[in-house]
Amino acid sequence: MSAPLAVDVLLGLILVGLAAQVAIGEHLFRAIVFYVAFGLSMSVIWARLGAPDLALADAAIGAGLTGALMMVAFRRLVEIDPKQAQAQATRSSALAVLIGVLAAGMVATIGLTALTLEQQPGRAGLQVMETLGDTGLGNPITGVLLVFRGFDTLIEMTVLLTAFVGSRVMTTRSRFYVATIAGFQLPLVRTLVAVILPLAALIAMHLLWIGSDQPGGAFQAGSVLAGAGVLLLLTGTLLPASKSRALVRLALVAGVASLCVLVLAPMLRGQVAMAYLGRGSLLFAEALMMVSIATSLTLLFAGRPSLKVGRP
Amino acid sequence: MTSAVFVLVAAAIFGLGVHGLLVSAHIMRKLLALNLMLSALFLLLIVVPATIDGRPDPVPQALVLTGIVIAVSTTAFALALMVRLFRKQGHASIHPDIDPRLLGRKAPSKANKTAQGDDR
Amino acid sequence: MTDLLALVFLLSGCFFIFAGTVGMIRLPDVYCRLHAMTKADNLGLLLICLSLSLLDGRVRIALLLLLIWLLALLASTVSAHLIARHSRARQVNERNGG
Amino acid sequence: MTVSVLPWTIVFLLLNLGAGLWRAWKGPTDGDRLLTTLLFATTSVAILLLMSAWLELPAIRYVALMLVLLATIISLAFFGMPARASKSGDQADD
Repeated sequence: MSAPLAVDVLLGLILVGLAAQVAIGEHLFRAIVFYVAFGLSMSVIWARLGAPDLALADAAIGAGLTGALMMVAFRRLVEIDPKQAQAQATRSSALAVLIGVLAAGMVATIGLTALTLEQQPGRAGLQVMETLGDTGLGNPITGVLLVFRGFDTLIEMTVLLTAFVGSRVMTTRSRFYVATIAGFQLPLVRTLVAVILPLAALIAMHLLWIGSDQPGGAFQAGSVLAGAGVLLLLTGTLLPASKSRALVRLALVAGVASLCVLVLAPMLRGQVAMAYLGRGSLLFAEALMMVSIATSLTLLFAGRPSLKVGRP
Repeated sequence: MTSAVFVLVAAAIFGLGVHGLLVSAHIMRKLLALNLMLSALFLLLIVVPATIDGRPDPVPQALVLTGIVIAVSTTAFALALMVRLFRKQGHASIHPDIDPRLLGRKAPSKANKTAQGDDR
Repeated sequence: MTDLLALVFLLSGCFFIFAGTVGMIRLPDVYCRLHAMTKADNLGLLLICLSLSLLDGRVRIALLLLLIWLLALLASTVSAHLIARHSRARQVNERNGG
Repeated sequence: MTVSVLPWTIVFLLLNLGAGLWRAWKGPTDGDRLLTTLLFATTSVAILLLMSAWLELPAIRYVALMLVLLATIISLAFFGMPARASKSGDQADD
């Protein structure tokens, strides 16, 4: 057996084992822990497949943010009702097993058939690589996100905004607001915040700056900043606040607004909408998108419309 | 070879996700299962198209990149919905006739009472 | 020569990570496991970082790997501390009858 | 010579991860399970660094950096959990 194949098979086995525990394991808490490990393995798999952009995003989101979100939601349930922790939460059903097997078989058939098909010569990926030279960008993914499929990205930023608005509508004030402060009084945790915060900001800026030429960009930088924001929330350095602030609202809509500018600006100059204006315009849009992504994910985690600085 | 292995892995994870979605009573378990299915689809999207210069196709990569961010935001929204539902009806399940023991409770009547108390 | 040294570091790094895993599986309670895993694994990571910087040879990369190792050290220190504190609080709760 | 060993060390570390899964499955306490995510974080970082040398993709180093940067999030989220609630997880095991 060759080494690359062994790596692939082992990674796959670990991933499937983790997924099995998440899906059919007994306890909810255990499922959440396995999901965190699943996120970590996912980011290793992206790296193995040669997609560092995805690995960067999944390292922050799949391993950090989603796991913490689930954990905190579970904590919230347990605090409202301690019996919740004993939830078995699964039933057994032969029909469900059958449907699961059929679904897996269907996906495997589609995937394996698609692998054997001959690749079209003029497909989108090849065209992107061909025309990328005209834009002067080095990272094809940034090119796809902001130049070739800019409208999609605009819609996706809108979805992010909508999710925040929806979650804001759903969250009520109640005394069962979960205290996210985890041991801010511990000196060790304070040191952690002091080290991680500047480094996260630095790495986010770096990823944003190199994003046009190397793996990195607005989404990855935004996820690092969101991860740092969640860390601050969990340590109580930042606290959720009920009173909405103009600055926060501005940060939330900045991404959508910047992409709208990117769409409309060429029309003022008599070009078609979304025409490419050069690297500077992309960096501008990406910086605002990064701010928007980081703010909305952090606020989604906080479950509140705004943030305030916690007492040291 | 790599692609074939990961297509099979994606298929297995998708099947497990479907199964988990069907059998779990707790909404959070359903969300975890949905997230598994999403990850399986992301994996499939990246693995199936032929690589260009040894790297995956950039178009699906861009799709998946935005998909990852969207997935976490919708999960957060769904969790907010779940906590609201839990306060309202006293158990985090969308099945009205569920066996209360599955959700870690003894009697549903008591549950409703405490839940209403919580809402105030 | 450098290559051989890198190989030695790499293999000993793997050995220490293996030792950490064995400790995590075999040791009797959560504190012992924390102790075994955080220490052995971080030593293993340091040796792997050393080996990779020798293989690469650039100072910039060596510094980046050093930063990663220091951050891993900080992360596992804080995590181990938090887990141990939580386990302790749980034990005290249990002893006091829930 | 060392470069040719890299994929096999990755295989070895992956086997370690698989063994660590046993502890997450067995428990017995929630703390033990969290410990497994810690093992996964450290070992994944080692694997990612080895992969960046093996596949010659320098960008993977930043992935490793990001993983260690945000590795504490999950422990912090766990730490606020009421200490009594964690008894639940092991009842079925014992």
